[in-house]
Formats: sequence, C-alpha cells, structure tokens
Amino acid sequence: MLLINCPYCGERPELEFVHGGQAHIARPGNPAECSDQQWADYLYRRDNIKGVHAERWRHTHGCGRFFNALRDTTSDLFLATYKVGERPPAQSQQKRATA
Amino acid sequence: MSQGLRTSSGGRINRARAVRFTFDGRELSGFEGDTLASALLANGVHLVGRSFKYHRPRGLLTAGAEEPNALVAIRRDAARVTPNLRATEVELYEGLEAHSQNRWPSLKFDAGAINSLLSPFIPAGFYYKTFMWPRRAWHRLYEPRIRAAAGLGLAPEHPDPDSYSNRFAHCDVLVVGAGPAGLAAAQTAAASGARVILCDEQPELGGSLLGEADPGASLGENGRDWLTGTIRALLANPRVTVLTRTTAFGYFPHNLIGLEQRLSEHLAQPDPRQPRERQWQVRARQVVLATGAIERPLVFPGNDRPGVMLAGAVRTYLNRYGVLAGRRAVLVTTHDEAYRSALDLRRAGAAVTIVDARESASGELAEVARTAGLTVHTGTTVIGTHGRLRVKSVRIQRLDAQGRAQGAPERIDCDLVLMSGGYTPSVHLFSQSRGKVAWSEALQAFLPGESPEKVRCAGACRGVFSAAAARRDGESAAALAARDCGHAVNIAIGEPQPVQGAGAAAPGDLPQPGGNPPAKAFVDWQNDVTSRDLLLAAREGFRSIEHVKRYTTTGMATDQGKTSNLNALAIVARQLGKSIPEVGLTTFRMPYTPVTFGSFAGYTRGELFDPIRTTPIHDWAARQGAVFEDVGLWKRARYFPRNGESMHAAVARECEAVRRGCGLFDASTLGKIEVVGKDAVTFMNRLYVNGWTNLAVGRCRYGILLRDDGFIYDDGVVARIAEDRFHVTTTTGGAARVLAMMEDFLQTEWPDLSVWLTSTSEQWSVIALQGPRARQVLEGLVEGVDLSSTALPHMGVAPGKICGVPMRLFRVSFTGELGFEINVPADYGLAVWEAIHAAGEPHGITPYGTESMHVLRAEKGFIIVGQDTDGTVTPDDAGLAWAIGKQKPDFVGKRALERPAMHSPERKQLVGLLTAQPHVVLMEGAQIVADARAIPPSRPIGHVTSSYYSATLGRSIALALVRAGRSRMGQTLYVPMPDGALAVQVTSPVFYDPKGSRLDA
Amino acid sequence: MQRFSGLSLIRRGLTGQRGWQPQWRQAEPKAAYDAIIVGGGGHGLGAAFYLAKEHGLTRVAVVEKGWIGGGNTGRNTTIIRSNYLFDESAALYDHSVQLWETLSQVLNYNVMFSQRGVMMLAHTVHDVQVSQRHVHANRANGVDNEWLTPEEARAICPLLQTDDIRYPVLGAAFQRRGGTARHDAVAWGFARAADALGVDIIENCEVLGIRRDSHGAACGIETTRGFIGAPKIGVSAAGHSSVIMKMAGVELPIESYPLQALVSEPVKPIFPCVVMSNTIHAYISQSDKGEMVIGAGTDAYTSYTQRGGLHISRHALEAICELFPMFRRLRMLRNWGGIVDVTPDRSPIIAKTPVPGLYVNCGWGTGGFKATPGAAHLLAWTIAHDAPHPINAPFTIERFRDGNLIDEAAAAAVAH
Amino acid sequence: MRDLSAARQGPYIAASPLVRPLPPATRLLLRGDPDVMATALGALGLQFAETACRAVSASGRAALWLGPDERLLLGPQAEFPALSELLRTALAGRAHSLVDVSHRQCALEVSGPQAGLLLNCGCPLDLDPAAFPVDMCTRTVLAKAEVVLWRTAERSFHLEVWRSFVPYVSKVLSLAARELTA
Repeated sequence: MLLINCPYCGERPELEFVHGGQAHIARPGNPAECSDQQWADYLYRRDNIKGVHAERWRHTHGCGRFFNALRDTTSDLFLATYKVGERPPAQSQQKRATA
Repeated sequence: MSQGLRTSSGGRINRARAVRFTFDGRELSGFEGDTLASALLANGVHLVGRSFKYHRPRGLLTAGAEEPNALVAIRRDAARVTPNLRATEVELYEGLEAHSQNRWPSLKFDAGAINSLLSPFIPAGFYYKTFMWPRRAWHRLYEPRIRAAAGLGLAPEHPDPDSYSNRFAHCDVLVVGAGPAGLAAAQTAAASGARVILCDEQPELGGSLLGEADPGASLGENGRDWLTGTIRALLANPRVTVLTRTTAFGYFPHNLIGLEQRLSEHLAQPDPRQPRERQWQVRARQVVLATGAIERPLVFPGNDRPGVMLAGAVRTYLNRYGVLAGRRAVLVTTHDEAYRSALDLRRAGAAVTIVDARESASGELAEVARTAGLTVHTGTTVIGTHGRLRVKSVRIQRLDAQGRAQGAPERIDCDLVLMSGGYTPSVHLFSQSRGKVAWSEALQAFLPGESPEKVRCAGACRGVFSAAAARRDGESAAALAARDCGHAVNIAIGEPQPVQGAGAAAPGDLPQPGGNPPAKAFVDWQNDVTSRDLLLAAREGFRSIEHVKRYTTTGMATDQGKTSNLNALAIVARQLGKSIPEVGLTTFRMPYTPVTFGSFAGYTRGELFDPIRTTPIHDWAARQGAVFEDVGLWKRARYFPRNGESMHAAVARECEAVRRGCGLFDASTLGKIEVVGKDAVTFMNRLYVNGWTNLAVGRCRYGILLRDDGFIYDDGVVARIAEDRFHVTTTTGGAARVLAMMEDFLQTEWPDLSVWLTSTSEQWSVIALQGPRARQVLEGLVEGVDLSSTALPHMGVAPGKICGVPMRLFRVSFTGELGFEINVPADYGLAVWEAIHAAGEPHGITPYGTESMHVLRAEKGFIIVGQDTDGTVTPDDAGLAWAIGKQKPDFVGKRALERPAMHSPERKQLVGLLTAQPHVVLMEGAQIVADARAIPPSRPIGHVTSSYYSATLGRSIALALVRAGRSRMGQTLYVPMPDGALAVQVTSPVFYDPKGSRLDA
Repeated sequence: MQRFSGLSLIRRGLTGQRGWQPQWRQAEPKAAYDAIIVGGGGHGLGAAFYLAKEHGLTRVAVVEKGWIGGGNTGRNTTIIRSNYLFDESAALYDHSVQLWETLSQVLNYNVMFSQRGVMMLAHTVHDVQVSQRHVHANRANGVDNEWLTPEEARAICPLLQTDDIRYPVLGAAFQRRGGTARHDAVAWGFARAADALGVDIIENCEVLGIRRDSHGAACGIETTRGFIGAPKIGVSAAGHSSVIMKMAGVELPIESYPLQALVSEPVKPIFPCVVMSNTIHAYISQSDKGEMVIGAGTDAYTSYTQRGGLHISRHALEAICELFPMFRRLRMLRNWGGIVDVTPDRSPIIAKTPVPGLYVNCGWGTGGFKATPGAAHLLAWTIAHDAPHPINAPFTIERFRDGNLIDEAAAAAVAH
Repeated sequence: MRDLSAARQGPYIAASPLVRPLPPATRLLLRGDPDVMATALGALGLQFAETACRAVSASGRAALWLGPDERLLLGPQAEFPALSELLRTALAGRAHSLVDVSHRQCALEVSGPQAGLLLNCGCPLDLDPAAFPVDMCTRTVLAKAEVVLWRTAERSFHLEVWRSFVPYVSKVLSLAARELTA
C-alpha cells in the first residue's frame, strides 16, 4: 500500500487513490484531423517506462482531484507529485529515487 | 509418566502449575511456560515427526520459529484443527491436544519410510524423468499416488468458527525484535519522545537473552538491572506499544510493515467472541530491525536422527525450560560460541565430548572447557551416526591438513548430539525492503547494506553478535532513527560501530575422508534434500542458485530455508568453483513465517465480505416476499412471487399488470449526477453522442455515452432541470464509473469549462409507476404539477410535491406504457411508495421486479448496457445511430467511430429473433449460425443477448447481435443446442407497439 | 539427449545417479545465427524448439538476461484452459491445450499436465449470462465447456461453499480439459529438447540494443556478452517487451503491472480441480506437493519491481476464505510477484512488426502460462514463414489502429 | 391525502458502545472557486479559510473542506429552506453549483478514549491528534466504504456515510468495538 503525497491533502495511503495511467497524453485538440494511427496512439500506445515515469493519480476517496506524479517503476518510490497543468519538476531521468 | 529429562530447578517455567496435554493420544504433562516442544523433551520424547519425502524419523532440531521437523496439528474441536504448527511455537495450555503428521499408521511405524529404502532411485527431481508412460496413466494412476504421498498435515475440513481482526497503526519508530538490540532501540527512541511500536514473536521480551542461564549478565555493567528496568519502562510508557506473540511478517513499499499478532492461541479456553489473531498494517516513519540471527546446522552423514539438535537450542531448552535434552552429549562445532552450550550442559550434570572440526580450538571458551575437564577433539569430523528413532552414537575421524584420515575412526556413544556451524544474521525483512545484502568474508555471512526504505539494522541481524555490543548498536540505530523523525536525542550516541570479524567458520558440509560426498548428509531437513542432491543438480546443469532451489526444492519447505540456505549455497558454490557472493542468495519473500489466511481476510467475511447496499424501499419488498438479485453491491428485487409462484408465473403476472393496469418498480439504484454550471450544455455536448443544446428546460432525452474507442459505455435518461442544470441518470453498475470519467475530462482536458458535478445517486429514491392507469393513480397524490399530456408530455420532467413531499416528476417509460418516475428525497421513499401503492389498489397496482422490467423493455426493443452490449458494440450496431447529434464537431468516441472496422458490413447488429416453435425460449448467450448442419468449429455469426417468454405476446422473444443482422430481416437462422439446432427468424427488435402510441396516452 | 524413463532412473540409481549429463549446455554466444529468440521463458525456449523441430532452423540462439524460466514462467499459478469467449481466442488457446496434451511425451520430460478441470463460478444473474455465453461460444468453436448447477459444482468440488455467502454461487462453467502443469518443468523440458536439436541457450546475457541494417531490417542484437547477428529476431520478453522493442523503435500498446500469487503450507490432497471467480477476484488449485496455489489480481500501478501491495493479497484471500471457509485456518507460506504485460483488449500480440525480420510475442497479461506451447509454436511459424499462422493472424499490433479488438475483458466486466 | 413530510425513514444502524447516530441535517454540497466559498461562508456566519482538509463550525452550522472547489455545508434539518434561500441570494450570478444532498448521507458520531483506535480497524489514516487535529476533515475509506471523517473534539469524530453504506459501516464498527470494550 503506497504512501502518495496528494498536492492538496498531503501524504495519504494508496487505498484512497485510483491510478490514472501515463500522464501528459493530451486528447488531440481536433480529433477529426487525426489519422487512425494517431488516434490509436492516443488511446493505446504507452511508454511503459522502466525507471522514472510520469503518471496520473486521482485522490478519489479524498479531495477528488486528479494530479500527476513522477515515480521510479523499479523501486515504486515517488520523486514528486504535481498538479494537473503543471510541468513535471526538473528531475534528471537517471536520478535513482531515494526515499 | 514423570518428566524424565526435567532438571530439578531453573528455567522460566512455573513448576507449581503442572499442565496436562496429549501427543498422539499419549497423556503427558509439562509446566506453565513450557512450549509443546520443551514439554515433549522433558518427557523424553525426541521423535516428533516424519520428513516430507523419505519419511525419515525426525526429532526437534531447534527451539524457535526456524524449526523444520516438529510439525504438529493442534486440535481444539472438530472445526478448530490447525495443521503444520511448529511445536517450538505452540505454548502449552491445559488439555492441549497435539498430533504428529505425515505418517501412517503411527510415528514409530510409518509405512512411508519405504521411500528411504528407495532413496537411491528417487533423487531430487526424479518425477521429471518418469511417470510419462502410458500418457493417460499420469491423471489416473501416477498423480493421485504422488498427491497422496505429498502434503504434510491434514487440511481443515469444517468452516473455521474463529474470527480475525485487523488494525492500521502509525508510529515514528517501529522496532522489530525485543532482544538486547531491540530493547535498547525501543527505549532510546521512546526516551526521545518518539511514538514507538516494539514487536517480538515470543510471548516474553528478551529475545536471545531468554536462552541464557543468567539473562542480563552478558549485557555489560548493571546488565540485569538495565534489562528489568528497560522492560518495565517500556511497558509503562503510553507512547510505546509493546506487542508480544507478534511476528513482523512482511515489509512493503514506503515502510508499510505487516504484523501478525496471535491473541488466543496460547489460551486453554479462548473467549469465542474475541478474535484469534489480529493483523496489523503499520506505517512507520523509521524502522529498526533487531531480528537477531539463526544458528546454522552442520552437514555430515546421519545428521538428521532424532536427538541431533542445534547447540543453541539445547542451551535454550536447559536454561529457559529446565530440560536437559540428554545425559551423554557430543558437541560437533566449527564455532566458539557453541562451547557455551557444552559448559551449561556440563554444569547441569551431563557428560559432554567436544568435536571441533577446526585445526585448533584456541578460543577463550575452549580453554574454559578444557579446564572444566571436557575432552576436546580438534581437526576432527563426523563420518556417521547410529540410532533409528534416537541417536545412539557418532563416529568421528581425525583428518590431516589435506583432509586425509589420520588414525582410525572412533565411536562415541551418546543420547544427544549438539551441532553448530556459526550464526546467520536474519536479513529476511531487510531484503524484503529491497535492501542490498553484502557478503562478509570475516563473518562468513551476508550482512545488510543500503536500502531505498528508511530502515536500519541493529545487533546480531547485522553481525553484532555479543549482547553488550548489540545493546549499544540498538541505542545508536534508534537515536539516528528518532533524530530523522525530528525528535531530539538527549544521550550522546555515536555512529553504529563497523562490524569486526569473529573468525566464523565457512558454511557448507564437514570434510569427509577421501572427499567423496557422503550419503544421507542432510542440508534441508523438511524437504529431505541431501548434499548429493545438490551435486546432482549442479551436474545436470542447474547452476543458478534459483535453479538449484527449484530442482532440489531446498529452501522451499515451510521453514523456507532458515537453517539450510547458507549451507546449500556454500556446497553449490564449491561444486561450481565459485565464491559464495558470486552464486548469491535466493529472493526473500513475505511472510517471514507462515501467516493464517483468516487474518488476511480480517472482518471481511459473510455479511461484511462486501457492503450490502439496499434502497429505502428494500424492507417493503422483503416483507412482500420478493426474491432479490445482486447487481454490483446492490440488492435489487428480481420478482415478487405470490403463494408459491415460480419466477416464470410471477413475471407473467407482473407484466400483465403493467400492460393492463399499472405496476410499481423501485429504480433507486440508478446512478444520478447533477451537472451544474453555465457550461453544462457544452460539457454534455462534448461528452454524450446526443445533441443537448436544443433540449428545453422541463424535457428529457435518452443519452448514450461512449468511450473514446467508440463503444457504448453507459446510457440513461438526461433531464434539463434548468438552463444550467442537468439531472443525468446512469446504469446501476455505471454510477461511479461515469462520474469518474466526467471528472477526468473536466479536470484534465477541459478545465476551462465552468461546470461542476455532484453525485445525487443516494439523494433521490426513484419510484417507477408504469401502465395505462398510472396517471389516475398519481392524480390524487400530487400537487403543483399538471399531469396532462399537453403539460407533461412523454419525456418531460416537472418539479412538484407528492403527499407534501418535494418531488422531481419524470414522464419516462422503460416499459412502453404510459410511465412516470417519481423522484423523492431518499428518506421519504418508503412512505411515498406505500402511499402510491395504497392509491393504486383499486387500479390493480402490482409491484414488479428487475426480471419483469427486463421482459417489458425487451418487448420494446430497448437495450440493457452490459447485457445487449459488451464493450465492443457501437451505437449503430445497437440500432441507436439516430441518437447521434449529427452537427456536433466532436464527442467522446466520435473519431473512433470513423475507423474502418466500425463500418465493416460484417459488424454484429442488434435484431429480434422469433423461434419457429413459439413456446421455446432461447438460452441467453446461445450462438447463432447460418447453416443448421454446421459442425464445430462452426464460426457462429452472432449470439443471443436477451431472451424471455412474453406473456403479452403469448410467445418467446429474443434480442441478438448478428453479423449484418439488419440486412437479414425475415431470414431463417439456426441456434445449435446440445439436442439439435433451433430454427429462428430474424425480425425487428421491437415486438410490441412499434409506433409507440401507448406512450402518449 | 539422454532418454528419461523409470528404467533410466533405476539404472543410474545403481551408480549413485552420477551418470546424468547437463540438461542443456551453457552455450557461449556465436557471432551469428539463423534466428535469435530474446527471452528464455517457456514461450521463448518453446519457439526455439519448434523452429528447430518443425522448421529445420538449427542455428538458433535463445538469449536470457537471467536464468531460464526465471520470469513469469517461474511465477504463475500454472492454470491451463481454453474457455475464452471470442472465436480467435478460443482457437489460439485450444491450439495450446492440444499441444499440452502430448507435451511430456514430445519433450520426454514430465511437465505434469493434469487435466483436472477448471471451474469458473457465476455469482450474479449477469455472471450467469456471461458464463453461459462462454459455454455456447466454446461449444460452437469445438472447445469443451459445460454449464453446472451449484449442486453439480459441489459434486466435483465438495469444499465449495455455494450458499449463505455474500454472493451465492448460481452456477459454474466447467472445462474438463483444463487444469494445471508444473511450470519449471516446461522451461527445462523445452530447453533440454531445443539444446538437443542444436539450439544455443545463452543465460546471463542481457540485450542492450537491436541493430538494424541500412534497409532498416533487424540484423542482430547488442548484449552484455557482445554482438550477436541474425536476420530473424523473435522477442518474447513478457513484462520487458516494451523495453526491448523500443530498442528497434517499435512502440507497443502494453503496460507492465505487478501480478501476485501465493501458496499455503502443504496439506494432504483435498482440492480436486481449479476454481476461479471473476466476481470476487480469486483463483485456486492444489499443487502436487500439497500447497494451495492462489492467484491475486494486479496492482493498480505499472511497476517492474516483481512485488505488490499487501492489500492485493488480502483481497484475494478474503475471496478464498469466503468460498472455502475451512481454508481460513490454512497459513500462507510464500507470496511473490511477476510482471505481466497487459494490452488494452487483454489479448496477446503474436506478429510481425514494422521492422523487417523483427517479430514479437507479448501482451499475454495474466494468461501467458496456459498459452506456452501454442504461443511458442505460432511464434516459430511466424518467424520461419515471415508470415503469421492463420491462428495468430488476428493478433497483430495494427488491430488497435483499425479497431479490430479482441476484447475478452470487456464482456465480463460490464455489470448492467 | 396524507402529508408525509414528517414520515422520514433512515437506514438501519447497528448499535455499538462508541457509536451514536446523529439526527437528520441540512446538507448542501457547494462547488465553486475560493471566492464563491468565501461569500457563502460569510453568508452563513462562518470564518472562511483556504486551508485544505479543515472544517469551520459555529452555532450549529459547519462548512467542511472536501476539495479545492468543494465544501459540504451542514446545518440543522429545520433550517433547510432558510439556508438554501440565503445561499441562493448570496451567490446569485456567481459561477457555482449548489446541490441538496441532505438525504444522500447520514451522520454517525464515534466518541470515547478509544475512538481513534476503533476507526483504525478500517481507516488507514493516522488519527493521533498530532496528525489529525480537532477540526481536520477529509474524505477517506473505512473498510470497503467511503466516508467523510471530521474530528469535532479530542475524543470525538463526526462520520458522514452515504445512506446505503450506513448498515455496513455501523456493523464493521460494532464488530471491531467488541475487541476494545473487552
């Protein structure tokens, strides 16, 4: 059960959250202009990074807000969490996540 | 039956309280404070079990949780039988009933022992090489035999009446293990004001000290006072939670530690209302592991006979339980520490001979032993033992530096053999925290290094073995931990001292003359893995330690290799010509020791397995004898049988009532979302397929929601309550999903929109009143609303009151009849339902359930999302393309609908099916084929989604998804069934009042 | 290859079993091969075996980062079944079950395939509809599956609690040809047989890059033990498929999640078949050693740590204790995790890729073990023919672009 | 035709020593920007503050922060018409959402020296006063239900539970309480 630092409420147990998949995949502004491949990439293609990646969480049983997080998928430790619309805090990709 | 091996005095037992117990039916007695193991030993019982594969007679090897042999079943009553418990962990209580396992007919005479004779032909992994001929024999002949021979205890057969509890907890510093290091750590952390949890698997605090003749003496200055004072202070401190009989079994991400607390296992009469065990989930800001070390056995031929035990264990049985395990002992050791056991035995009156495999034994303890008159053989190995159900003698052989025999072997008669290969620091929990362990050549052990979690190790588990040093180590670890939690540390504590070597001996097997690997030299007691098995594995190409473990099953028994892993690793490394760190350890996994399934479930069982959600009208339906079905977490009335009616008969009656008079249906479980804001209509347009701009206030529309893959996700009636306020209904199962999807789009894609969502699913109780007489029933009850068709047409909504209660009145119909859905605040639901039911008596009002609702809506060809759709159905497939707002530039799913596969003529389309024989009702899920004679694999062209007998139409009807269905109107297709294919005709999915005239009554 | 049999055991027993040779060679990587398989699990080793056995390609190498069978092959709950809903899936998984039925004899290695039956429980009206659709669809596709009443289910599995539990069992779909097998033996059996046909099995050899020639075709792999060339590269790396395929610029629609499983302490035989329940998320069978083997769900977030949260195991054991209340007193012996690569429609990808000469077998999610011989056979065919076999033709990467999803999960999940 | 406006029927609540049902109340779910919140709380006579997870209460009324744009406004049941009207006029013309959820959920009070310990049978939060001080409030989970937890005093918590989950939550608390009182 991870401990997740909600940008609004502070550190809370994973049981209050729902994972929202990879972050920063914006829905195409004008879908009609997308090719089938572009639309399929929006729906299905995921980087599935082994290492530090940006992902979405929603504090469903909490403040209800979506937010983003940088997590190292080889240790499950969080580097940062930040609100929707903000850029990921500067993290060198290789920096190993320490607790 | 006197306790033959009980010492006259000493031990932490209560000699004034005798405790009677039975073992395999034999009446025995021990004392309060005994474990089953110590009590058995006290009665001279060494034979306690039979090994897994060769069924060899086995005695106690250890005194703790790492015991591989003494597995017993404890029986309280027929429903409370627990298999595979370690006798060393079972605390004795009056009337305890213990049974040995894995032997038939008895422990002394076990037929399974035949395997021991066959052992040359059934080495490790033999089952991969045989049992393959003839092919069918595996299932009928070989496998049943193997399964019968395998397994240890008997599985419980009756539902477990005991209850289990769970608790979340938080602390600044969690200390695991209450030995010298752990006690010091807990006290230091507590002194800083930190919130501390201290847990230990033993019933008593003290850890390794409990096995000493004079606990505390080894703790340095004023050791004894410090020990008693520290324990008293910890128990009295409100900021410290002390949990004995509690095992830290798992280390999870972000310092979440799982603890298993045994609450009543040690009681003769546990209170049935109290839980048997409690599972704690502790979130600790800092963790100090003080988990001690486990003594390593030695590997030599015949090292598994009852009476061959670990030296530390014998010392514990003597000092802690007042049991002298034997009178004529032989200590076989490669480690100085073991001499303490010899000296304690000597003091208790036993004769002890010491066999030290090392060239010389010059340690201080060795000198004490010699001066005490004990004979000490050095450079000597054990080449065999003798004695079937109890060790009777050992054969030793002096070796020269090159390992060659020097002089003749010598036989020493004995009734007890102590062995010690040194200590293995317990790094299980540290390793679970994904901490890296590093090999210490000096200590011949893996020691904890760095971990990504906030954890420190102290004492023997990081190689600081002496009690005094462990105490200081615990203090410094806890001081740093408390400081990292922001608590001031008042006493000057330095950094933890680096670990110095203590000249430990290398793990592995004792040298044998001529170097050839001996027979029956056991590495893993419980799984009967010998050093020869390890050599066979290496010979067959299993070189990774993980391969060796899986091929030989060493370390895979219920003790999970606590006494075997290091020796196995060393033997394999030597065979492969590699160093031990090069070969490496296998993965440590939770749980540290086995944990009861029931405690993982905790309160989540029976009625509390999942919440039971019921509507405000549930009790009324129950009183009417309704039969309920589960829909998600909800209970929904399915039908209302009267005087023994079948579901079929009840549904026919209910449907008749709706079609002719009026019916009452509880629709409260539907999801409801209030969408409010000036951009509400823009939001709804972007989300649902329909156009909403032109929906007038006071009107409703059937909405369809897709996901961006173009497939139907949910549907429901959407009402415009005001210019900026929509009342959106969803399916029962979709309530939470749809709201989450809406919040996702609003928060992350369209944050500019000024609109907010509020769930009102449980604010409103929803009473559906359907049927030609519905309006007459309502007229007398409502006020402030005109029920006429002109004022309130089909798909209209109006505020008002009913029986003085505020109401939102919908004119909607899921039955095809004149229909209303009366939404009232939930607490009023029951009273209003009863009022409507009473008012409807003269009109033949009849409650109906979900089954009738399904039939009525199917007669109208209305789909049920989740039944007629399955996540791969588009609006056009379901014949709902008309609902799509044509001018809208975009909605969720629109782009996906333009993909080639969405326009393939071969897509499955929703159609009606009428069976050739009208009274045959098709099975839902049945497949549809074009050719009656098709034999599998017959590539079906569709399947039946909904199928019922329609009382209204006097025949069966069905809806189905069929490839190119709409272009097959009138065609005959076939539904293959086990007893022949059924002919069906493709029709329109609307079977009743196609023009919908009854809706506008 | 030394023949395995009861006789060989007895014969070698007389000389202390010292006559056995390694079951596969510790091969040193050669400079070039006809084909390379990346990933030494059951699928990869099997593909190499079929390449050699059925397609005559003997200059083949299997390259494994760690020790063979160390990935999902060594971490699953060993369940085998083919009662999948869609025609394409039924054909794929039943192809595998048919190969399982003779695998011990083909490999001369007892993989202990035990057709003890797999029972899928239905707890709600919706479950009953979904299960019966499976039964009918399977029968139409020639896959055995039968509908059982609660009484018939209890007759087969007497311990099953069907009534007075939160979600009473309303019936079950039972596939008799389904069952379990010994997972390690599958990897070792394929390795031994492939090695005997000349395949080089190269352990402790991690792939660092995929080299492509001037035309963009795959021509070899960079590894921790040097470059190894081959015109055909089949990637079968389960949870690490994204990592490997990205080395050739191929993006996949998969995400890697932790999947946990656990075993109880061993007890005498008491559990005759495999029981699964989607509604309360648990599946269970008893190994031949006597341990209850229980599968949990995936964790909520992607991860390569091969471990999961305590709440996930708790959730699985809640369900097991509900269905089998006598198992509450059993104790968990060991809990572990693997990395399962999940596609949006929960169906695998066994296909060519946009890069000529590069083939991929991935996306098996939680169902890879049951497909081992089938997937191996089809991957080998696809590599050998540079074209998919009819059975795996639908399982392309492009299906996601065109919308031809084979969505096994959707059908079960939606509760009206 | 009878007037049923007094005929309310709440959900079943399992009794247990530390848990007491609270009477029906007015509940209005307000969503909007901070300035809308400030106006609304001002109208209700409550001290506005932006701090997350904090509740303000005075003279029988309360405003619970549930999210950056979401507050649960509580008041006596009888004041429902007055409060609705008061807020409607105060917020007229302002972008906001005000929805009556008075019947959506029920309130339970968990109090006594072991209140926190009891809640921790199913709630994973640290309920030590230092971590969860008086007037802290938040949505969270209790076993398999979502609840709103608000510490109203050193040893007293106010629980908001959706109607159909009340039997379940009260039964879990009743079962867990057995271990504490023994």
